[in-house]
Amino acid sequence: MPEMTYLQAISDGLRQEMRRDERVFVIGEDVGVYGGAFKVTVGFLEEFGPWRVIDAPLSEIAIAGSATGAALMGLRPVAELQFADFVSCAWDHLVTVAAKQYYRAGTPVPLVLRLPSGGGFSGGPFHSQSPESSFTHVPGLKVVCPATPRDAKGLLATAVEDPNPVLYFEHKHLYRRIKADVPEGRYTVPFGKARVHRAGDDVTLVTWGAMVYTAAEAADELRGEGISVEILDLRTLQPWDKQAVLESVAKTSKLLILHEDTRTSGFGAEIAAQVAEEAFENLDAPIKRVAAPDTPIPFSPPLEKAFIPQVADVASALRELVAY
Amino acid sequence: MPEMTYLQAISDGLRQEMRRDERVFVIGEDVGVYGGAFKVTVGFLEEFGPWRVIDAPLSEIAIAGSATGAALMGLRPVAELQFADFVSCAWDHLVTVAAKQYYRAGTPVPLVLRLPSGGGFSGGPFHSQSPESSFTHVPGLKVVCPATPRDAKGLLATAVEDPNPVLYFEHKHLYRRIKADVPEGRYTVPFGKARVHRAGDDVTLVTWGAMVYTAAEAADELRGEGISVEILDLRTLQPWDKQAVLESVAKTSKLLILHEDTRTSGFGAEIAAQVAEEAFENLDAPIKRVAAPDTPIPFSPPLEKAFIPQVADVASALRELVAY
Amino acid sequence: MAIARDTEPLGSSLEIGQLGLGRAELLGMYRNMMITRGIEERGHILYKQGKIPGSFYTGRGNEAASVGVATAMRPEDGGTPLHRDMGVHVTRGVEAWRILAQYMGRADGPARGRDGNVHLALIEQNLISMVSHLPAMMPVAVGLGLAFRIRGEPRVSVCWYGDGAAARGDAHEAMNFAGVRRLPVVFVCDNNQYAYSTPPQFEYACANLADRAAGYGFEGIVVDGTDILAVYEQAQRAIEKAREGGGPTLIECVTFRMEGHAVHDDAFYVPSELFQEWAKRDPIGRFGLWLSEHAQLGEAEQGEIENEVKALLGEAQRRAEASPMPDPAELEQGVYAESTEAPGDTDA
Amino acid sequence: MAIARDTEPLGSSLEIGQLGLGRAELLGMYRNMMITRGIEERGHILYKQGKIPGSFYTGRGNEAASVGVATAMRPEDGGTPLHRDMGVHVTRGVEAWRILAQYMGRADGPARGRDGNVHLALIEQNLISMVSHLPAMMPVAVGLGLAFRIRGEPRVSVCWYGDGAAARGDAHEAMNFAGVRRLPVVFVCDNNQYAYSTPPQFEYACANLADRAAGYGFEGIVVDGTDILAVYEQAQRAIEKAREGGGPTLIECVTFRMEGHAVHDDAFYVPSELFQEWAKRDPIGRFGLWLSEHAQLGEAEQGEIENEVKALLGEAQRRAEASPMPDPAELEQGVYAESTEAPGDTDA
Ligand SMILES: Cc1ncc(C[n+]2csc(CCOP(=O)(O)OP(=O)(O)O)c2C)c(N)n1
Ligand SMILES: Cc1ncc(C[n+]2csc(CCOP(=O)(O)OP(=O)(O)O)c2C)c(N)n1
Ligand SMILES: [Mg+2]
Ligand SMILES: [Mg+2]
Repeated sequence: MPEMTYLQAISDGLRQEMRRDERVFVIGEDVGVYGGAFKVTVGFLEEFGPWRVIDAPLSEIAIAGSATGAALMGLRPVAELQFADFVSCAWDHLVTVAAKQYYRAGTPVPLVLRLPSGGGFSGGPFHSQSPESSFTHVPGLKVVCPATPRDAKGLLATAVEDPNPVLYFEHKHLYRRIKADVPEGRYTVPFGKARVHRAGDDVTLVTWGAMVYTAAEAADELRGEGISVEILDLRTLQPWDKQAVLESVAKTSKLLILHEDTRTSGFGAEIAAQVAEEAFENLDAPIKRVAAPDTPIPFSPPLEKAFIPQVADVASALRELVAY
Repeated sequence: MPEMTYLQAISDGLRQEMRRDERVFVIGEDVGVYGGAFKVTVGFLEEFGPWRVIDAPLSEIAIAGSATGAALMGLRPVAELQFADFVSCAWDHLVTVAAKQYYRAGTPVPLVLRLPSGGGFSGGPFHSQSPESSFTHVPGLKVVCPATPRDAKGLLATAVEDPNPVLYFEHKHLYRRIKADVPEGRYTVPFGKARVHRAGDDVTLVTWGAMVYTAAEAADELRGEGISVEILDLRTLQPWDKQAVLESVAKTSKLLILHEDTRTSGFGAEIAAQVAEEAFENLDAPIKRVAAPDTPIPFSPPLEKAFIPQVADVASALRELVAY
Repeated sequence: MAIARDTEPLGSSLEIGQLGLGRAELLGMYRNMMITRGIEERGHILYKQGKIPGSFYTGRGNEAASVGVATAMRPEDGGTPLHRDMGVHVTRGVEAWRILAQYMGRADGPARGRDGNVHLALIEQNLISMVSHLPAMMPVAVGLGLAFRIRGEPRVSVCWYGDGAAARGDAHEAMNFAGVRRLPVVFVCDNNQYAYSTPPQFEYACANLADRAAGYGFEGIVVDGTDILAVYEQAQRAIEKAREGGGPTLIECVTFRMEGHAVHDDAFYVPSELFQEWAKRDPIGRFGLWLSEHAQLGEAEQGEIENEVKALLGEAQRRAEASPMPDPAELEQGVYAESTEAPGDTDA
Repeated sequence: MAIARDTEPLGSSLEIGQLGLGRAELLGMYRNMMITRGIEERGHILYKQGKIPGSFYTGRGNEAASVGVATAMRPEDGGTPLHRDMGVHVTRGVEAWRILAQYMGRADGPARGRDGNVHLALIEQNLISMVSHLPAMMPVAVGLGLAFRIRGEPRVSVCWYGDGAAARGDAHEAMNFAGVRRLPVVFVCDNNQYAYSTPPQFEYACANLADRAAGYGFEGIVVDGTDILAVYEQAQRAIEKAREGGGPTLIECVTFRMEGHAVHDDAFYVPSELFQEWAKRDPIGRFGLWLSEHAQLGEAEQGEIENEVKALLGEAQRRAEASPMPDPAELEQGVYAESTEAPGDTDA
């Protein structure tokens, strides 16, 4: 099994999908000659030609909207927005057309939207956001947030096969930082199944995306203190693996939810609400959330560091829970 | 004190603001000659002239965006979108520009966006939505959802005075159905203060908008069964009156959250998450939510009725809680 | 660079044959216009009888534009008709009873009661059901053309929008992208001169919306939208040009919205002279006259057609009213698709 | 209907006085162009030294366009400059050290470290700080013009955008609304012929972006954006026309992006001939030559200006580097405004 970065895994997975199924095409700004802002599609134009690797004008509505149209005609578009932040420009199309078309008209929209998200490199308020939570409130959309190279590739294959609009959030801060063994051939990772990133007994930590690694570092710290943390990586938020969370909470009786997005009405709230309702009798402590504060994500390093949940924040929340 | 419909109270409040402060102007589709799709601004064009009552082209981005620009130059725009559903078209402007401008640049954006929302009259998937929850996740925006004529007028005055972008959701199904005494003069109703719609001891029911009336009917039903329900009308979601909710829960030990918007990641989740964290020791039962199911809001009456939470749904959830 | 140009009115001397339309086709178009209007008139009555929930919209005055364009399309072509374009669905063969069932929120409407009024389209006909948000379907229509282009199919997408909707960003992004890639898309602007209560001078500041085509690198044409033969001629030319790789065209069909925006709107803001003036150009009346002058449509045959349409609509109403309401137990079904089967992939 | 027209190059025979610019103003413009470039060159160095977090953008090649337009504005005018328009801030008097502090994420940058690079503007100068989402500031700029119009003030809003951003819906809605209401807004399209890696033929299909003005009912002009006097002349004409109630103008400044999109981009996709060709038209070089030919700018004075600018930038860098990092304890402050005080309400 070759070792790949998270970015290479996405690129590899996408190339395999395009080789496997000629209905798959990519469209986005600078995806052709340039190979995409993050170089995920380097070499694609040469291999697949200009009508399967489409450099679009700076037009998020046209990109998402025409991808929907092509999907309705039986193609399998994988559209790239240059940064997940710009998905706000396609919000209306996604929630109004793509999300509701199947329910209203019975016509599936097999669309994948690739969204490089997340902060950690002073991208500032418009190149660092984690907008996944907002989409979990929109029935009809699926939301995917891989944390590992292996999942990145396997979830992309699942996304391409899925007959629904799938928002595929790839965390930019993992692109080149995270490397792991990835199967060479094609495989799929199912939606709605959490991954146990680390098993443990004392407290459950539910998270996704880049925060999986922050969680792991915090858990390392606590291991030294004799505390065993179970980390669940949700992998997909819509659908999400409630069962796995409830089972882990039944075991540990304590739950910490961690996300990089801002706190209020983030997807952590939904997890907390459901666990509070369904595991009421199992909880031995209040459900805690560690998330970014309710501000735009700032540019300057000291501010950004204070904004993004850090290992110390997670560790202290875990300690509080254990001590409760 | 004259009796006014909810709609008249909004219209009256808006007219008073325009008379009081000549920086206030309205802009929107068909707000001039036609008086707005719901006739809130009838007579305004005659009274205030075409540069304070601006009929805009069918351009939600231009409406919201130019309102922001005018606000930055010291005016007090009150922009109307014809239906709250169309706020999706202005989403990018609101979350990207209006919400973040003060934090980033220190320049306040005193903008009010009037958004006729809610279902109950077979408006179908695009004329019946309650999009307020989505905006509670966007730091920098305020979210207002009056339920009574008195609050509608007083919260509008507060919104116009507020130096931030305020999304003012007016529930269409209350427009002509709800009538009450409303003070003639100008008054303000503070943001972030819940209203006790009905005091009670056995269970706390937190809601807002048209659901206040559904809640009251359910509470009536339960009164016959000897159960006393405390209904809190949040009135504003951002900021929201957590203190009032925690105090009521401290008294009743049981909480039901009710909203017309869809369940997953709706604002009910945030309320549940916070109460679950902060009132853990006070809760004698799981927090329950009654909300619309995770589907688009359908057109046909039997489907729409099944979609919007009904008195019976609320009553049975309350009974379950009390019986727990 | 193409400049918008007005089309010549089709004089009586024009040979029918030049348009490739035989007498049967012409009468078929006439019949489709009558069915279209008939469905909407029935709808009006049903609405007043309280049988149609919500609001109700018609395309009165737009029958020549909608039927004319749809007649010029081939079955394998697709598109995104709007709320004034019932004639498109009728022409492409959606049965009248299903449309009435849709109005009434019944289970047999194409939207199965999940959506209402003209939010319907059959994917088998490569038509995509519109949303309310205008003109959010334009980028989708461009996507249809993109799919045809990617697969190298000789198919064309037709993209409808209104004079009011033309102000929104979606219109711009859609037309720009189609122009840049010379996609097989024909844009049809139903310019009925009002957007709800808003007249053209508050919607746009150019003389004709077709003028905008130049900014997207394709041709813009203004056509009298009450003259079905003129509409057909331009639509056919544009569609075939697109099919042959000639890229998009924007056809602006100038008509008049002969009723209020919707059933609750009495259009008090429209000068009554305008209604009077445009009533003289009623598209069905005009075409009927033309047919009597040039295609030997006599009173007897005219009466036959009318009776036939009436019968069809009576039967449609009966059948629609017999259609059940949707089952609330199915409310939560079908939010997500289970099958990956390719929809609309009708290429041979 | 206005048709986009090219402007005549300003021949050497043109009397400076005709433009209303004395020698001091001309040298001031030259100096502002040099400061602009100097700031961005310093930024580049600071970036390579690891002192600038995130990415780094410059407007090299756009100095004539940005300084030329800003010089034509009056202090009471406002607008929304973009990421290639540092010359606007310099011309309107933002101090160089604060710009460098902004680059470095320091507390004294106009965005106090909350935002970075060119996302800055001083409301005292009626400029609004840009967001990344392009061209989301266009409707805001139109709102400035709307406020001026509502209050009947003789002020003008200048709305910048790029050739790539022109494809987005916001551009359309903004220009359409401004055209319909004849608002005092001047649109300035910085056409540097690339949008990141995307060349014009994949961005738009008309000959010039200024052609689009016709579709909005106002005049479109193409100007050589490397000729500061040509830019100034057109900007001044358009701004004064807007001030007098003549409505919007679209000025397309044709330039060339002389570097990659940002510091990480080596622009391998740009044919090197293009860089060579456009290097000959360097706006600072051209204006320097013009000044030496027409305004007696000799080597000595030229050297003086250069030294002065260098000193200014050296001092600016020292001061910027002395500026503290923002205090993380303030992270959560200032999400909501507390005061209702009217910002930007500078009318007399
Ligand atoms: C984005 C959006 N904003 C507002 C509306 C409300 N609305 C429905 S139809 C209409 C007027 C549309 O005018 P036009 O495009 O000319 O179409 P017409 O109804 O005249 O055929 C408006 C404003 C809408 N449907 N979508
Ligand atoms: C809505 C949006 N989509 C994508 C981007 C990413 N992006 C940043 S600059 C740029 C190219 C902009 O081109 P142009 O408007 O010509 O301005 P230039 O950078 O050439 O001055 C792109 C695609 C963005 N900033 N905003
Ligand atoms: Mg119209
Ligand atoms: Mg450019």
